[in-house]
Amino acid sequence: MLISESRKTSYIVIDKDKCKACYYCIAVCSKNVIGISKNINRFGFNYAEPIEEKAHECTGCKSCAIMCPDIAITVYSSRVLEGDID
Amino acid sequence: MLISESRKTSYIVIDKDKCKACYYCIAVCSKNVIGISKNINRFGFNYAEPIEEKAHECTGCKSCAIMCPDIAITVYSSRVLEGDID
Amino acid sequence: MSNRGINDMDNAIFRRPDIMPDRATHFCPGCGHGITQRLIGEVLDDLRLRDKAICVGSIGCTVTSYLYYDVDGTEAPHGRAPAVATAIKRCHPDLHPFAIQGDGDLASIGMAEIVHAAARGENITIIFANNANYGMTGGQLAPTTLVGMYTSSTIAGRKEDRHGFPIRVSEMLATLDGPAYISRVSLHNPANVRKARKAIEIAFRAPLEGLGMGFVEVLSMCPINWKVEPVNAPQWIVDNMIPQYPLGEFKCKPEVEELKKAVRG
Amino acid sequence: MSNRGINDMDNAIFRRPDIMPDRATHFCPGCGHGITQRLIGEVLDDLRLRDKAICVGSIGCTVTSYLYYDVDGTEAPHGRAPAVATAIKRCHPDLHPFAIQGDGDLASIGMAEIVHAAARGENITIIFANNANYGMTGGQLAPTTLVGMYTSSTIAGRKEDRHGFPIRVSEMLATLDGPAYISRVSLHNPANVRKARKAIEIAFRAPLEGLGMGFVEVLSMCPINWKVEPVNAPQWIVDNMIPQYPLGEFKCKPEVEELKKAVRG
Amino acid sequence: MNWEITISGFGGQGVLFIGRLLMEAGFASGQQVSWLPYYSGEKRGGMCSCFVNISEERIGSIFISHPDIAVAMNPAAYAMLEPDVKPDGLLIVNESLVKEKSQRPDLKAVYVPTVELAKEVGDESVANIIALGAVLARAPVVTTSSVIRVLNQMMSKNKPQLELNKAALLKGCELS
Amino acid sequence: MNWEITISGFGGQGVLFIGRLLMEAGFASGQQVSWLPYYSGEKRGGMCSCFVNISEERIGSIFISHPDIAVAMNPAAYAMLEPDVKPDGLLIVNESLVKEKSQRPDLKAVYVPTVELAKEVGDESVANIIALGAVLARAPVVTTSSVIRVLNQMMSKNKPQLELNKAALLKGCELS
Amino acid sequence: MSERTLMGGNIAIAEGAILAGCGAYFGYPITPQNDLLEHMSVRLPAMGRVFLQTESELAAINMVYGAAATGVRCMTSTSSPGFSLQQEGISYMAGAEVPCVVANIMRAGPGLGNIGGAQGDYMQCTRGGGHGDYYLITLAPASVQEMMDLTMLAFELADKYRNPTLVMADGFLGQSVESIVMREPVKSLPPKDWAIDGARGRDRRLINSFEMNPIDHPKRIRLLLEKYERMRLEEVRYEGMLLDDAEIVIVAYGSAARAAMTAMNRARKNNFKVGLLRPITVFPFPSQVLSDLAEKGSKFIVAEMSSGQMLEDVRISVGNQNEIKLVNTYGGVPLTPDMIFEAIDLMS
Amino acid sequence: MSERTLMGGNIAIAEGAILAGCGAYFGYPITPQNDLLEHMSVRLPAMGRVFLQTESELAAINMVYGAAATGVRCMTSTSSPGFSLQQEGISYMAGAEVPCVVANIMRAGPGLGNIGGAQGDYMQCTRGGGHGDYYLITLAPASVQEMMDLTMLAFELADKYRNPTLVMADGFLGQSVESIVMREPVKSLPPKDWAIDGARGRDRRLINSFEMNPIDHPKRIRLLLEKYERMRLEEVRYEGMLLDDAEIVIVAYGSAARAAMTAMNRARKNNFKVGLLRPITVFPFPSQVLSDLAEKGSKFIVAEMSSGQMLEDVRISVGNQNEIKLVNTYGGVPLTPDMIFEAIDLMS
Ligand SMILES: Cc1ncc(C[n+]2csc(CCOP(=O)(O)OP(=O)(O)O)c2C)c(N)n1
Ligand SMILES: Cc1ncc(C[n+]2csc(CCOP(=O)(O)OP(=O)(O)O)c2C)c(N)n1
Ligand code: SF4
Ligand code: SF4
Ligand code: SF4
Ligand code: SF4
Ligand code: SF4
Ligand code: SF4
Ligand SMILES: [Mg+2]
Ligand SMILES: [Mg+2]
Repeated sequence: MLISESRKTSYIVIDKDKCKACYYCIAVCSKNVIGISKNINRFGFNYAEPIEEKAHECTGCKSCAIMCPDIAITVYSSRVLEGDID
Repeated sequence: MLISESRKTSYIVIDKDKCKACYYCIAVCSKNVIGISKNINRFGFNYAEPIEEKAHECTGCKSCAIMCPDIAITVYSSRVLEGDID
Repeated sequence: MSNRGINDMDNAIFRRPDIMPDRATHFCPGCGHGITQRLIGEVLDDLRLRDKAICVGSIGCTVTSYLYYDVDGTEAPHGRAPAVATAIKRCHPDLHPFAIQGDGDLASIGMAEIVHAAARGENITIIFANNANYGMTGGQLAPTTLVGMYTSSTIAGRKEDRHGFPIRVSEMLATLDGPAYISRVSLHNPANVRKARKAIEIAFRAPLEGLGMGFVEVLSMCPINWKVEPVNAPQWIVDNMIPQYPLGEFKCKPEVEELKKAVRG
Repeated sequence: MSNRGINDMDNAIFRRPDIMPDRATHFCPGCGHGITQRLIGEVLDDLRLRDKAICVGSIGCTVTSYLYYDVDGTEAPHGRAPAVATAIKRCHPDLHPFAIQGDGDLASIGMAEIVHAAARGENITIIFANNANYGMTGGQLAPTTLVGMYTSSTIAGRKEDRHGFPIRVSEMLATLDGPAYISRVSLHNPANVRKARKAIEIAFRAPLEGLGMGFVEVLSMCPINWKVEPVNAPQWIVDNMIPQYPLGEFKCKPEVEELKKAVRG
Repeated sequence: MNWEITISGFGGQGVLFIGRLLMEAGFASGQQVSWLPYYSGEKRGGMCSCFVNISEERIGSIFISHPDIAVAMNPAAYAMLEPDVKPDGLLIVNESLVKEKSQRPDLKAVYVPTVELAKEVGDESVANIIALGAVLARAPVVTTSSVIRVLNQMMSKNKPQLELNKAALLKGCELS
Repeated sequence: MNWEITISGFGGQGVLFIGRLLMEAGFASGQQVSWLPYYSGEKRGGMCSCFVNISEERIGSIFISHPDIAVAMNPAAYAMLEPDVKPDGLLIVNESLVKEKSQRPDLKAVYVPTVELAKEVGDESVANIIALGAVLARAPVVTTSSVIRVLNQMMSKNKPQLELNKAALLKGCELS
Repeated sequence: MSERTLMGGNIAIAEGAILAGCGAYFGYPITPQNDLLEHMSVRLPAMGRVFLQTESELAAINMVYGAAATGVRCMTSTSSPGFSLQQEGISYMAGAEVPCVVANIMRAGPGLGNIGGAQGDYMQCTRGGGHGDYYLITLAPASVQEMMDLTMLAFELADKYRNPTLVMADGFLGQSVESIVMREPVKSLPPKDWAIDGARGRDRRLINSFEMNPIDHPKRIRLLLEKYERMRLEEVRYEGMLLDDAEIVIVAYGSAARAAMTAMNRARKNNFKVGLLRPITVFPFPSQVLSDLAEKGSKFIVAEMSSGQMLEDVRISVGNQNEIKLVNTYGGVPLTPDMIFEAIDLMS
Repeated sequence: MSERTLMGGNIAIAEGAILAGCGAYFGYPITPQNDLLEHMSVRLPAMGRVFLQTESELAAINMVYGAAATGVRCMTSTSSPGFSLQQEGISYMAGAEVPCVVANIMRAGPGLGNIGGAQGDYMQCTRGGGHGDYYLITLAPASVQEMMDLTMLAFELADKYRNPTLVMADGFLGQSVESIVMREPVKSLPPKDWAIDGARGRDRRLINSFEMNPIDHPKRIRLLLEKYERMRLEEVRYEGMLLDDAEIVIVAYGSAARAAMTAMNRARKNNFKVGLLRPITVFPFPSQVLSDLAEKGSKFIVAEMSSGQMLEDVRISVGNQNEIKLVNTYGGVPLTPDMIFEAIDLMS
């Protein structure tokens, strides 16, 4: 196994059943990672969700989670191994 | 009638039945006009009273009255005519 | 010589204010409240307020303050004089309610009412008689009691850690935008009583002009509970109270500065 | 290429505080109280206060704040949380009572209790959630309502002459000797939420060290009663609240300055 | 006749509003009316009901335990109301959210996909009005036109809103 | 025997104190006792009374309307007490302040110039103790020595004060 | 004839007060009466009258004291916890003989309880409430119309007796909407030759509840007690329905009386001889009519949304010879016709 | 045998509390109970317990709430106007089931009234006092000894029922001095497995009076009501004197009962068959014993220092068959044996 470098990437998970659709997270994400779901949750809200195509741009800055009044967002940091594994 | 000059003199009257014997008046009179009576009033206090021999030294500064919590003191000012009246 | 020095005219240069009926007070010997009540009486006379003034008694040794003025009067529950006065003024802008509140009354149980009346800028006059204890109930700890001071509920003296710190009410209220005039005066000697008289007059004039609350904190003798001879009580103020409660103006709206010019003394 | 970029380790760098059970809040969308409650949860975690903390609910939208922490809790009558917390601390110096009080609760009906708990220097933590209105009862005028602001009881906007002036509580309490730490923070963006987090931690640490009350005023979104979309509520704070309620520290005892060094962020 | 009507759902589903419309229409028709909102559970996100009496005579209880007409806008409302509706009563069920079907043979139960129908007329916010239409279609409690007159008055300043509501009402009525 | 005693005067005349001495002495003698202060009028400068029961049995009323023994230290007290003393009762009148004389033939009224006598023993502040002495001399309510024992205890730290009080007590007793 | 209109119960209190010439309102928000306060915040200033949202219920009641002392008709409204806080102030007003109106829109207690309607403050309202010997006329509306009418009456009675007067309604009634007939505004308010409105050209006046002189104080109280006696004689109000042949009399007030009416009608359909006695004044309580009914041998059902507080008044009135049954709810739960009907069924 | 000593009534409450293990006192000065507070200010800190003079009676009662919630035995004391201010807090404590002791040393009301002793808060004390459905065991001492003993009992009962408990005495009794036998300190305090004293090694606990869930709230209240029912069954206390052959029964409590005793003794000397029923608990009221006496045909004299508040309880207990006469004073005037004797004389 050859690991050329390791890089930190991040992603978020939104608990849709806690989200109340204030969209603070969307407003503060400089990477536009988050969007509004077409679906509604059990409260009847169109909850926030990471936009699939953008998800990888998440920097793990935590801004969204910090602003979320409903503790709906968890931010993960992953160490991504770059290189070839055989 | 020849009036050579007119001079202001002053004196105080203490309502002995209002006096509660705090003696603030005595403390503040720079002319030592006021003393403690040997007699007691209806409250049972040895009330304050102008000392006869000193009464004329009153300057009408009003300090005693200003300090009296029981409004027992009235200060009078008299214009005294000096000169000979025939 | 016999006819020299005749008084041709006796003129009272200091006498009981007209508005104060000729009755003895119920205060203890040397109680500062008597002086404060008289000063207010002088202002009521000078500003000709007999028809307008409403004396709001408030619970403490000044509860029956209304007995000493020939004006309409009422009696607020303990601490609530600012609320009662507020309503009177709001309903009758032509009347002028005022209250003498003790430090227990105003700074303890009545803290919410005074802060809010001040914040609202009610056009009323509050004279805050600070004697650093609860006089009427026998000299217990007040919010204004000095650190180390004996009271009947702090017999070993007020201790910061157990009883907290004295509140400087004037400074506190001065952080609000509502009051027109806030000052602290003392009754410990004639010169200061004169200043107190002046402050009280401003505290009446300002709300009369619709500029907001007039508030004067009066450091006031309570010899009986301080356990000092009355004659030593004024010095007790100088030694103990003024260091904690500095005299001076804490708030004076610019319009009030103007008003001051009209005040004698 | 298929085996490139494998996550070998997923590490939550931001997650629900351990002390906060996994339940939804009852707050409206975008309510600042949710953020405040979470920040307190983080501090409770960091300072390991599960066994010591007592959450004193106080009447307002945060009344059931105790539902969101796995710590002992109680519920004070409207405005009285500082009194309830005082007694808990006095009887159990090893416990740590804290309360989130609304601006109606703390600055209106509870004014006397907060001033006195502060003046006594009680070793408790008070988080003052200022949203410039009475959220729970439907958005009426609060003592902190801004001049000109619409509320359900001032439909033409707050007017100084009729409704009085907003009270700057932090500035007012800062005139007292008792509190260890007083500061005002805002929740309008992540940077400020971070500052709020820090202030709240200090407000817990200071009384835990016996230095006196820790007090943080939090400018907090109430989109529903401000009649703005949640997403616009943070800016509403910037535009309307901060001018009247400047952010910053208003009191910090020297010993607290020391403590600060231990606080992360 | 004394119509007793209970409408329940989430706060936010417009439950109080359609009750109010019924009351206003009844009032305009010269009937005695009463309307009572009732919140169970947390104010926010909790259950919300309203009780409406429309009657020829002096109205007794303002609280209704056995409605002639019930409207269940969500599952909790259905669970609460279904057993209580009077025999031969009418139960309008918001089929968009409630998946159950009543087993009571003595009930006239009507299942209305309010959200979907509301979307059809243009906006899901008028799902409640759809349900109201369904009531009017089945029970002569007040006339549809009397409700429309109330809407006309209330929304005179907001034409699009008015049209949307009218459309929803008629859509609901059509379902018969 | 149940002794009912009322003592009245100005606040400041030591009325409560002599009541307390009586009670303490009665208590020390193994009797049932009660003592009740009563303020009429303004607290300051107003009237002050105290009611003392000294009894072999369980004591009923702590308030006394018809005393066996009354001490009137000032004119108002005299006016109040004189009509109420029990027939054959004892009324001690502070002659220094009260100029009236009782017309009741069924009373044992004793007029004591308390202030003057107090001055004789050294200080007018013990006028009340003179009056107490007068009580003890006329009524076997408690013994003089039991009162002296109480004084001894109370004033053990202030010898001159103690002596003054004892002297006054004996002076009062002498008057028989 | 006057126009009919739809109105909420709390609003009807506000409008009734306005019609009665209420010149000042002081209040603090509390559910379920916020709409009353909010309505006043718009209406009174528009009419040049005084509205003030106060810092607390304590401040509110004391402002009412101050305003009322000057002779202005004035009021506050609150709900149970707030009402508890006002007891000292109300006691002061009763002592000082200051007329005012206090509306207590009751919610479930004790403590914070919940915001459901309730009738759990009955004892507090009908026994004075605060410290000392005093009573307040307590009016218990059972419809939105009565919310208006009895509020207007409350102002009249307050002035007539120089005493605070209560309007006591449960939160359900406060929140309900019904149709009402609007009343005419009161044209002339009674003169108040005791009010402290500035001692212009007359002797000064005092409004207080304290007598330095301990002899005068009981005298003063005696006058108060005589006043309450007069209320007991002159101010009893109630509505009787189908009482003539009633074997069972339901006693109920407020929205419980509405449920009772439905239950009674249902019972009559089932040939039970049931009547309804609805106190409109709960102080003074209609004791005489109840004791007369008791004489005739009626059984009684007391229907209330409390643990059985009015029950005590019914017991005193009825004595211990007749059967009395309590049907009740508490904790914010409405009383239903079913529950009452069941009790009728069991008793018959 | 224990030592006898002289003690003031208020002091006996304080010392009784200390003996009962009262760990915290919170209070605000008010005549006639300042000596109680002042005594506590010295005694408690000396024992390492908590004393705090609070900013108001409101703060005091809420501090009691907080302290009691942590499981500490605690109390406040006040007098009538202060007691009125505490009703909201007491209601909260009853709702949250927090045990504590409140001593109300009653003075004359209404309003500021005067500082003379009175019994005018009877209704307020015995009917819960604040908003909502709750009751408080109310103990009415009639001697300094009982001031101590019943205060100790109050702490026991408060814990037993998790409910605030009142000691209700008139100001005369509070100020009086009598000889008493000192009691032994309570050795062990009951464990409190509900107290919020830090969730160390256990699930967290809540003390509140609010239920989000409207279904649970009535359940909770039902439990409370059952508790009050148990009190009514188990906690009635009274003293009967010479009741066996009594044709006239005086009902009186507190210092009025002391006057009644003197009157009774005088009456017996005059061969009137008079007895005394002295409620020691006024809630729960000794209704059964009164109704038993009523059965025997007694006449009743209710002697109290109020407008006739306990009279209502006597009426409920006795029914309307027996003669009941009220002898009373108010406004701070003590009730004298003469007045009661006169009533006996008239009634015989
Ligand atoms: C509600 C209430 N609580 C307490 C009291 C008792 N009380 C009367 S005056 C007073 C305090 C007096 O102190 P302060 O206000 O400083 O006035 P002072 O007598 O010193 O002038 C208190 C506690 C009361 N009358 N009412
Ligand atoms: C004694 C009392 N008065 C009034 C209320 C009603 N009430 C509940 S919360 C509240 C004010 C809420 O405003 P705030 O404290 O600012 O909290 P927010 O809801 O805005 O967070 C009021 C007045 C009450 N519960 N108790
Ligand atoms: S901030 Fe939280 S609650 Fe708001 S939209 Fe984003 S995830 Fe939802
Ligand atoms: S952590 Fe930062 S970058 Fe990632 S989604 Fe949240 S705000 Fe956007
Ligand atoms: S100041 Fe006044 S009260 Fe004091 S001693 Fe002098 S005259 Fe008497
Ligand atoms: S007026 Fe001045 S000089 Fe005259 S007695 Fe008074 S203090 Fe002395
Ligand atoms: S106690 Fe103090 S404040 Fe009260 S009258 Fe006496 S000296 Fe004045
Ligand atoms: S009303 Fe305001 S403060 Fe209350 S939960 Fe909603 S947003 Fe938050
Ligand atoms: Mg003072
Ligand atoms: Mg708020």
